[in-house]
Amino acid sequence: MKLVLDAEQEDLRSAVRRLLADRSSPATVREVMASERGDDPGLWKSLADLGLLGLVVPEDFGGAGAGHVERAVVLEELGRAVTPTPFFASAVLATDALLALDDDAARAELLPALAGGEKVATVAVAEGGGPWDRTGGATTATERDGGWRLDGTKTPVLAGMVADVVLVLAGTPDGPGWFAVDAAADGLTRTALTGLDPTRRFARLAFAATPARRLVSADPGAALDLVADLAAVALAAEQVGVMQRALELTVDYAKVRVQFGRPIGSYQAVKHGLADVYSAWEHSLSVLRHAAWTADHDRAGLPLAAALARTYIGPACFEAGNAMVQYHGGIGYTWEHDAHLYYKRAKSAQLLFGPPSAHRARLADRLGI
Amino acid sequence: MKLVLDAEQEDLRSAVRRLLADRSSPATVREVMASERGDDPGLWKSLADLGLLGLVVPEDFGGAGAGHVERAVVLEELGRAVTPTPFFASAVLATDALLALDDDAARAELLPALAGGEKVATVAVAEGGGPWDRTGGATTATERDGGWRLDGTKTPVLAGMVADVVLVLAGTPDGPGWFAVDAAADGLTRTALTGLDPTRRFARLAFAATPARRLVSADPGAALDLVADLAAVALAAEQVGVMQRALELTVDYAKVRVQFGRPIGSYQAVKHGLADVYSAWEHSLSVLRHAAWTADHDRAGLPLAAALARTYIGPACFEAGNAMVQYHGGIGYTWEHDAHLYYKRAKSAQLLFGPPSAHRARLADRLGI
Amino acid sequence: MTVVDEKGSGEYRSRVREWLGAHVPPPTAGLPPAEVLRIAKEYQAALFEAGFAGITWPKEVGGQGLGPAEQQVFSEEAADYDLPTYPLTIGMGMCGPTLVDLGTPEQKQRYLPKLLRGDEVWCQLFSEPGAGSDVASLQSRAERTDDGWVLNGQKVWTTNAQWADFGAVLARTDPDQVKHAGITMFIVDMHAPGVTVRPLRDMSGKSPFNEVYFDDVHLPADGAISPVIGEVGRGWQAAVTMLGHERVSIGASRPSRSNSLGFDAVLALARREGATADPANRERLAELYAHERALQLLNARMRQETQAGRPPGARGSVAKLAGALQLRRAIAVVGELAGADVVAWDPDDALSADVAQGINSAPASSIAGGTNEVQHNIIGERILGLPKEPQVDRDIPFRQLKVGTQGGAR
Amino acid sequence: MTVVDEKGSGEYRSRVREWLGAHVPPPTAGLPPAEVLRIAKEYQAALFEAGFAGITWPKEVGGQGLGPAEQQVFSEEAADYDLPTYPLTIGMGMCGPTLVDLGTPEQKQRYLPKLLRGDEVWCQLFSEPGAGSDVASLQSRAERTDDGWVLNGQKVWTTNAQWADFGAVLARTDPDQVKHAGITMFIVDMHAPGVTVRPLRDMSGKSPFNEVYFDDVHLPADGAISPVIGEVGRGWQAAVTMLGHERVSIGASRPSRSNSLGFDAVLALARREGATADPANRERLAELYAHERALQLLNARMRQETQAGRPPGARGSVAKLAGALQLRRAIAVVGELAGADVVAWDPDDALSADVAQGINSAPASSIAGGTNEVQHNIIGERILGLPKEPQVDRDIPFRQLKVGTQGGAR
Repeated sequence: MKLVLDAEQEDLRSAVRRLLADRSSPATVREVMASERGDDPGLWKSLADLGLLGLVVPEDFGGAGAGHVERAVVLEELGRAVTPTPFFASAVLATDALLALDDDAARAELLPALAGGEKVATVAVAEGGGPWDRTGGATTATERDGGWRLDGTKTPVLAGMVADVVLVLAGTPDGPGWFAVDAAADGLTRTALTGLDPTRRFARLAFAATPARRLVSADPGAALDLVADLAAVALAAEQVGVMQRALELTVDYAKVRVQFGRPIGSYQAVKHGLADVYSAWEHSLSVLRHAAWTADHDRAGLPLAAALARTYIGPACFEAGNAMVQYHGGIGYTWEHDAHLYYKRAKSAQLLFGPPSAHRARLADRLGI
Repeated sequence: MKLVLDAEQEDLRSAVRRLLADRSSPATVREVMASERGDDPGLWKSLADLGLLGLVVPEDFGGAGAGHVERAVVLEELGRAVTPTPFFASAVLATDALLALDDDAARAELLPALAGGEKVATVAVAEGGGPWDRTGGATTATERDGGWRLDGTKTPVLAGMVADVVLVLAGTPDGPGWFAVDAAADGLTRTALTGLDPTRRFARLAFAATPARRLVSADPGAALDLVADLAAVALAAEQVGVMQRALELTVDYAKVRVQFGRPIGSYQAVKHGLADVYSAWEHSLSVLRHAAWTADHDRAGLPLAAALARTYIGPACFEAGNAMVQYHGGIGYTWEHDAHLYYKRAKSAQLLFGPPSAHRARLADRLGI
Repeated sequence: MTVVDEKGSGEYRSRVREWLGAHVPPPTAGLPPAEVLRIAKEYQAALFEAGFAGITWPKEVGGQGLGPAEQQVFSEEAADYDLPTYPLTIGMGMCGPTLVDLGTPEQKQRYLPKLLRGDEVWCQLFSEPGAGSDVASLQSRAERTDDGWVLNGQKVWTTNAQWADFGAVLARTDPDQVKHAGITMFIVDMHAPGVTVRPLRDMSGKSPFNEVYFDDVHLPADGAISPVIGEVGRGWQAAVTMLGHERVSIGASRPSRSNSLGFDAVLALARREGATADPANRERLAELYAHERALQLLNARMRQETQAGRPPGARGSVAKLAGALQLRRAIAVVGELAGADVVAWDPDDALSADVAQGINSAPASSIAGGTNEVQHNIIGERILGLPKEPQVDRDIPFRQLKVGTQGGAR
Repeated sequence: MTVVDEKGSGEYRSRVREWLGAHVPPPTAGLPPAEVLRIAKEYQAALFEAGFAGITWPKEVGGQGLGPAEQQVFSEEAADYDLPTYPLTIGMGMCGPTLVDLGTPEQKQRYLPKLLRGDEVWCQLFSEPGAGSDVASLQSRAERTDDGWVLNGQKVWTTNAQWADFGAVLARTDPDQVKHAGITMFIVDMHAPGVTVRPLRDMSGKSPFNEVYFDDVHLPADGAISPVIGEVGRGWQAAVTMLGHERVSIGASRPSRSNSLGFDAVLALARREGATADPANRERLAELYAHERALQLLNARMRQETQAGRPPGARGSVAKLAGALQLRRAIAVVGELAGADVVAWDPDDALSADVAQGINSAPASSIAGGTNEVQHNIIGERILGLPKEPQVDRDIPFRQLKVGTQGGAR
């Protein structure tokens, strides 16, 4: 078990941090989140050029052949900068799904395009705010005229408005199945959702006899579990980055903001509150490193490690965002200050894959309780 | 709805506080809790003489004919002084049970003796650590030779070693029934339990064909519910007293204990922690006053108010006990200091009638959720 | 599950109930600001005519000269309504009562009747970018001229400034005094040249507050009516008076019916999400209810004590703090119930939108009107009598103090 | 659910594993004190003979002169055992390492080999009734005599004093200096005339600590071996060195297998109570596990970082604080699972007794070795670099300071 990064991984972090300092500054984030599209195609190209979109994709499919520890480093940095980007949808969810399924043709066709940034993909499993349903939910796939057609509604779908390809879990007569749908397909209606977090976009996707390509999968439910566990690790990385930056900025502010003749960070109320955030961050980082390591080296241990990451880090991250607003006081409550971006990102990340109770329940299952 | 005490009720409080200052000082508490019996017969007589044991007993049965608001005042004071006494078993549980049942003969026979302090009674319903079971649990009553016999085990039974009379809920062929058992009855084995709280004694009562007198009751289950709700109010009163004294003593100490050149109460960590205890006490007191008022004036509202009291006050009281130990530091962790008596009384009170989750569940039921 | 205190009857209550039933307009939320203001003024004028404006204010300034009991009755009856008086709350709750306490006869005569009738709207200008919890570190300054004062500086978090006719403003009049001295409270005409009001967008995306800039604003002192509230150099004492009225004002307010993080709303969300069968959710809902109800009972007890002659005093901070912490508790619960439904939702899903708005505006309760940290200090020091921390800025002339983020390393 | 870090193999590990398997005696808990001490000494002597005592200590004092990697291997292997070394832990973990750092050659030669072999037992005497978190406000005093020093004062919370041969004691040697100066650390012979050791009963009813009284105890300074550790007047610096070893010692310790509030024990309780089917209890257990496991992983990461050359430093406070808070969390969970079964229980119900003992001794973790409040300060100031509070007692001679509850109104 390795819980510390090596020099190469630290170099990767530095490279990504430099890129984001340049292309995802607070001012840019403001601009991008206010745009209609909600992400920055220029940054997307840069991420592709640095090989970051295909980090976990084997070299045969145009990827970097690196691991989840490395991808976690990238996600930490994207979280730090609260970058609005479809990275999580495309380079995490969709990429992991293609790798988890058994469809060599689809892999050969799609993975290079995803890794190269030519296409954006996403995964559509959720049908409402609860945890993912292994059966495909109320969305059904039927075979007609030698092809498959989908009917149903998936929501919320991450990056659903900008995705070129959507990987959908749907019920078939022989159990759940995975399908690839082209964003331009007939019978697909995409509706932009309103969101709590201005740096993260979602859509509702309604399928009405939408033509779809069935993807080969020996065990679609097991594939979903793997995608969910890897997503848990990836999201944990983003959250650790959010926490770390929220803490840094707040500590900096607490050192210079004077009230009643002293920097507010000298008061125990603030000092101890920030110490708690720091402690939670140190714990979260340890949990993340362990989860990412298991994703690369101990797949049997992954389900437990992933459930642990969701359970521990979700509330810890939100506390950091909440503390950032609180200890900035009035200024932290304004739209102009960045505190709210961390607060909202933290809350949306905590609830993205269903309520915290679902994660605790899964952890209990995996502990054999 | 009346949430403030009147002058007469305040006078009652003063009288009880004077009595306990005299008869239940910290030194006396130490002595009594180390004694074999675990309570002080002298104090018991004083409580009887002041009419406090029969406060809610109608005057016809030798009581004071006062109400639950008044009894709550007495229990607050007993809690403040962490007095070891069977008051709760006899003047609350058993007295309330006799009043809730419909057995005039038993009332006439027992209530004057309880109010006068000649006898100590208790109630035996629990069969383990969970919430009370309305069916009588695994204890059964069978009619034999014109009388009833009990078989089964009740534990923990408050004041079970010193009680002269035990009121037992047991299953009969026609549903749950209430029975009075003489402590000296054949086939009754009493075992002293070990306890978390040295100021509160319990016993396990094993019945083997123990002769018992069946008590008249139109609805034994409803009677149990009423006894439980009134017990919740009474326990809340005790807890409010525990909290208040724990807070007072800790605030006093925080004003005089100097570390790093300043009284520890000047540090925000201590000051804010004590502010939280104070806030919880103010809330708890309000909840208690409301619950006691409903016990006297709004029996339809009692189930909700009682469940609220159990839910809110249990953890609030324990936090006060915990804060008392914590802010006294090392000295608060010693046996010689009184902090641990408040800590332990708070914890035992919180769990006495089953786990907190059971109280929250009952509150949810009563809210119609 | 709506729980209200029992309501007695009585002639006064009947009159109030009848009048409210006949005169309260439909909720104004969502209407254009000018409409909101017009409706508020109309309602207040009618209230004044009916004899329900300024129930406890003296008769000579247009009030009713009645006691807390009548005020209590009115508040209880009004709790069933969403009153349209939002634009007038600062004037009615803070500026007006302070003028009653400290105003000269001329000031009272000039300002209070129009305030009570809703003819003129007031705002309160205390907070500054460098002076939040530590209001006394304010840097706005007023300098004497031949015919009055000239005011310069910046204020923030000014509720209702956008439609205010007058403001009560704190400014430093002597920087060579220690910080709490040398401050004076003034009445400023918000339509005077040099006053600029800019809406301030909060983190939830709304703009309920303003920034106000004063550039050489003339405060005339040559007429019969002085612009000074209280005395020159005693503005801090005037501010304490006004903040006392604020605390009472916040403490007495009930949770709004439309509070999307209140128990009723959370239970409705739970029902929509089909989440009430799970025992863990039932526990969470019970816990949420318990804290909300305990706070209601605390407020009810403090009202009863007030009527019995024991006003809440600093205990208003207990209620204020508990209300803020309750919102944090509710945020956790709604997340458990709704999961991603409060992360992203269909544009027509008003319930999710309301809950998300609640999540994104909840931090205000822990900051505005004194942060949770400040409330903790008040409880610890003023109620429990715990010693203050060492004061490092008490004895130094304001001119030499560092305030806000001045001189910070970054 | 027991989770341990992966263990590699290797020759050293095999040797350790084999030796431990052959030599660790059965648990000594419950045996008479004299037996516990005898077994500890026998085990330590055998450990010394086998070359596993003082793994990282220099060879010249009897240590093995190896690195943290070997120490880590030993700790990992030993984690499977309940070692009998409790009476020796203060000497091995704190006094010994401090003498390695600060001792004179004569002191090292005299004391360290016997300490390592278990021949002589040590204790540490810092805390006093008036000096808890604020150790430097200690009042015990040592005054020079012709042939050494004479020691007077009272110490509390002294672990292992009941079987100690020597103690490292802090005493004030110059009350005219400010509080952190004028303190000296001494070696005291615990068998010397004037030393009285009294067991101190804690709130759980056990007596793991002592009070120690010094009445005119002579500390001879006329031989070759000085009684002073470090320098006269620099006892505070010596104490900081020793407390650094303490923190490492606490931080490195794993949760005991027998911890009745650890996840394994709580789950066993849940199973006995039939409480694992309730979804709310399942959530509570998962939450408890998550925090325990996160702390284990943090400790594992800090060990890996130490091996990579980045020692934990003040981050030991993070682990110490988290461990204390975890016990509070566990107390809440066991209450939910067991209800009144941990309020009162049959005399033969060992599980309930253990859990209740856990509830009643948990507060120690939030107080001993630095309260939670002090740990928060350390994290805020030494890790995050937040400014200290105003220091009011830095520049005043100790003689003029008020400490503890001296001069308190009651």
